[in-house]
Amino acid sequence: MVPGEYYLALAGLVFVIGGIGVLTRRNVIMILMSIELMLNAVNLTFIAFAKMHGNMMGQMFVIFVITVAAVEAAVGLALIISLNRRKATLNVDEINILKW
Amino acid sequence: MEWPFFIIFGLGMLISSLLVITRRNVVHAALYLLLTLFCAAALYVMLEAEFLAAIQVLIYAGAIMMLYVFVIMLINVRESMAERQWQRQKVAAGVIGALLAAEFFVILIKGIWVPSAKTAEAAKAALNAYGGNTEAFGVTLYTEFLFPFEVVSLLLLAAMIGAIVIAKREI
Amino acid sequence: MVLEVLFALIKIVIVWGTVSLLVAYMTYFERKLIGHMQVRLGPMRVGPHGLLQPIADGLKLFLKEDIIPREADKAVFILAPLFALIPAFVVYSVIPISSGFVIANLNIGLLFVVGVSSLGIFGIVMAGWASGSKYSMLGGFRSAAQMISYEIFLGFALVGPLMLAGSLNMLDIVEAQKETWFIVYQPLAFVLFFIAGLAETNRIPFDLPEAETELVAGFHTEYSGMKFAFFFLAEYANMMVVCSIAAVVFFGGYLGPGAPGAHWFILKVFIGMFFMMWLRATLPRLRYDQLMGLGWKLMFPLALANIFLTGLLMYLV
Amino acid sequence: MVQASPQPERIVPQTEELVVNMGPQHPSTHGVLRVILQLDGEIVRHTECEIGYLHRGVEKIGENLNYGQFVPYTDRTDYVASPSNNLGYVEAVEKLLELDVPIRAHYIRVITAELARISSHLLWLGTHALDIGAMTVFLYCFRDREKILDLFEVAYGARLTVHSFRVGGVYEDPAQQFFLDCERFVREFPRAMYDYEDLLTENRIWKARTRGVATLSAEDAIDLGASGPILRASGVAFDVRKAEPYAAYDDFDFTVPVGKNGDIYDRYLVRLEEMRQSCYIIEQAVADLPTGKTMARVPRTMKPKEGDVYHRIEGPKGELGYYLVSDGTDRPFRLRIRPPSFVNLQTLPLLLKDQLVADAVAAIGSIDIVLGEVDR
Repeated sequence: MVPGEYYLALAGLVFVIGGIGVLTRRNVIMILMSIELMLNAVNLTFIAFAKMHGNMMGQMFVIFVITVAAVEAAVGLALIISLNRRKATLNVDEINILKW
Repeated sequence: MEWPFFIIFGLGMLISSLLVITRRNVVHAALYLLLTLFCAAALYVMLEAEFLAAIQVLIYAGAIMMLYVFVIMLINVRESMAERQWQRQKVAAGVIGALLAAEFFVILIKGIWVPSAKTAEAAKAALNAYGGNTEAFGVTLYTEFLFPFEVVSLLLLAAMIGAIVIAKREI
Repeated sequence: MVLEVLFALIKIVIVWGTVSLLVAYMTYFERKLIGHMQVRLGPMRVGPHGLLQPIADGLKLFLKEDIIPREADKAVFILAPLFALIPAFVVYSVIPISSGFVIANLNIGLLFVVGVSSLGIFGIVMAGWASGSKYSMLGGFRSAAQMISYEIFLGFALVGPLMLAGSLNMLDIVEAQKETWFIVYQPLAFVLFFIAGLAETNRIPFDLPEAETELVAGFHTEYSGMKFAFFFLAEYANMMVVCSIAAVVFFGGYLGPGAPGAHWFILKVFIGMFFMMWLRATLPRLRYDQLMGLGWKLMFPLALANIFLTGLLMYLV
Repeated sequence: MVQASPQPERIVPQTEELVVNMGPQHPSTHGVLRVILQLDGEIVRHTECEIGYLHRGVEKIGENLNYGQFVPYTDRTDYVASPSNNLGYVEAVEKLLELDVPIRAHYIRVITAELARISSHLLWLGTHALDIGAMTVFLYCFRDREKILDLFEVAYGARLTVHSFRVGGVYEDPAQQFFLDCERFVREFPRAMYDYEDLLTENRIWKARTRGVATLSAEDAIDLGASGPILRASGVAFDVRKAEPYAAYDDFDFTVPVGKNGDIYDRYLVRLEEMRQSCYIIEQAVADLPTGKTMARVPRTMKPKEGDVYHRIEGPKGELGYYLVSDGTDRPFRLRIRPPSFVNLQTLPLLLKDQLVADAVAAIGSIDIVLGEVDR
């Protein structure tokens, strides 16, 4: 029986890794994937809490988080595609003008 | 019995998530992210959230990651690999990360949020009345969380329309 | 404890061994069957009536030079065939072969099946991308788009019987059909499931991803030797998965009079396979846009209507 | 009024057209044809056919051989229906020599040429269906084509490149068995055709793949010089057998099937009906087979008078013409073949224009080309 705290610690570490990814990478897709990592860490926390509290609330939130992740992926990737079509780069620093 | 599995999947999740943020090739990173998601799904099973584990594999790994892989392959990976990959703020990021981790651990050690064993047991008993995890999940989602559920479905619709409008050349 | 693990391992070996042997012989069965449908004999040379043909084929593919294109992404290129094949085998860990004989009796069995089998698509996309060739990549994209779309209909078609069974557990689903098989209540769902299954496994009339007479052959253009064999086996393994799910969900799995359950189960799977092969001898191929149109414009609304009607009837009755 | 300042033109990113190369080694180009497709997404904008991979200089060879020696070479142009080529060539030479061929020879030639037409259409149907994915039709067609090849073997000793006719008639009168077998074949074959029709004609997928795809209007077909089933599928009832009857076609009763829409489906129907009509012709020819000689008296060295002649016949693929110029010697001064496949192939860019790229294979198949004939 693994105590819930261990799951929380693991989730925290993954969250930090995701955060570092967001802060250090230049590639837009890498940044989006790092955000996915963070979302997953949060999901793990929610589920661990749900287990510790013995209720369903945490799991409910996970399903909403997954939905939001899907939304984020759909819109974000659509943006990346249309960006990439106009400017052949994925570097966030170069995507710095607001209008074409 | 749970410990070896926790160590395998926990370590797997940690290592693969580290690999995700360090790969130069985006496709490799995406595949490691896939591995991370699997490990997370396994951990969900151990946390008695079988339904969510299945959803994690089905939606997260099967659909969302597929979207990522699709987009990554559509754009020229080789070109993007030739670009600079790292920001110059590695140190700052490390510091922020370390601070964040430290914060988590402080909270964790203090343990102010831990529910009393008694309330957890009582809640658990109430849940068990539904039968399995899937049943409890369904009942909760469609009673207490019905409104958020509908809102989220609208959000999905909006995102779908938005994605089509943004990515399609001519409508 | 140790005994339990050992027992599970033995089950795994039995099931996977049987499945891999059956998959290899399915290729023989198909060639023989289609051969006779097409006024020819099929394999005849290796062994009596060509019975050793799959082994000879396997040997040939095993000994063939394994070419990795220079432009290929080596690691992904090697991993892709495994990604395509393994999910099909993993699915068998939750399918009840006979009452009580199932490697893992999961509570979310059916979701597990759908989820895991959806991962096979990664193998195809990875193969298309890693080959480093435009043709492979386009082929990979097309098949991925096809399989993702039809997976949705596959899942939706299963919802109807699921509602009747009231459980995701495969054993429960079978037991719920003690009185009548779900095919009686859910004929439309079965038809949709079977069509979606054909598309999932890239069978005629949806076999665009591997049609060599089309403009772009497909994701496995650059593959040779054992890696190609893996893709080939994956197709047959996936066919068996689709037929097994059909048997479990619509035809009462191992239920049947007299003979022990496994016999009935295998018989039902074989009948399903027979129909899939029969279709290959009968139908031409759909065009890509027609295939997508059929899925989204016809099957999707029908699947939704089926769910709605099932719910309505369950509420009324 | 204030002049509106010119709007800065919005830069619409141009996605480049994708150029896809199909062939010369491709299972669906029916030989060594190379098709270069310019695609805009899924739609074909421009098509270019590159031919010549099988060029052997057949016409030039013909100018260096005497009239009789060239007949076997004609077998190798449209090699799936070699008797038709023989027929076109020997009749052209006979016209040049002003030879009178015995009527029995004409009848035998008609029987053989119609068998060749059926065999050519069967090969077309089989490979075309295979292109669209109907595998079984292919094998059924080959089952029946095999019987025709057996008939050729009985009559002429060879199966594919049969060298069936000589200048002046048919060298050897086929054994009686040949005519009996022909009779049996035309009795059985229409029944065998139900197999294909069952599998294809009313098949929804087949219709979806072929109806309204790669259409060719009657005007375009005429402008491009298309002939044979393609022309007739577009609604033009032109058949050399009716328009300029040669051999003994005057004596037989048959109809020329015509399509309506000029799409792949109509081409398929027209060819199917042609096979039936061919059977009907063979039936009549065998029934009223005249007796007598099969060879006219032909001089040992054929030296036609100076002059030229163009003779055309209705080959399985369309109008097959031979143009011969004689300078009075025993070999032609100029020999030119008008191959139907070559001319029909011209329609491909028009057939594919603005069609989906997935239909390219079906469209190429529907023309029924033989590269041996296109490249010569």
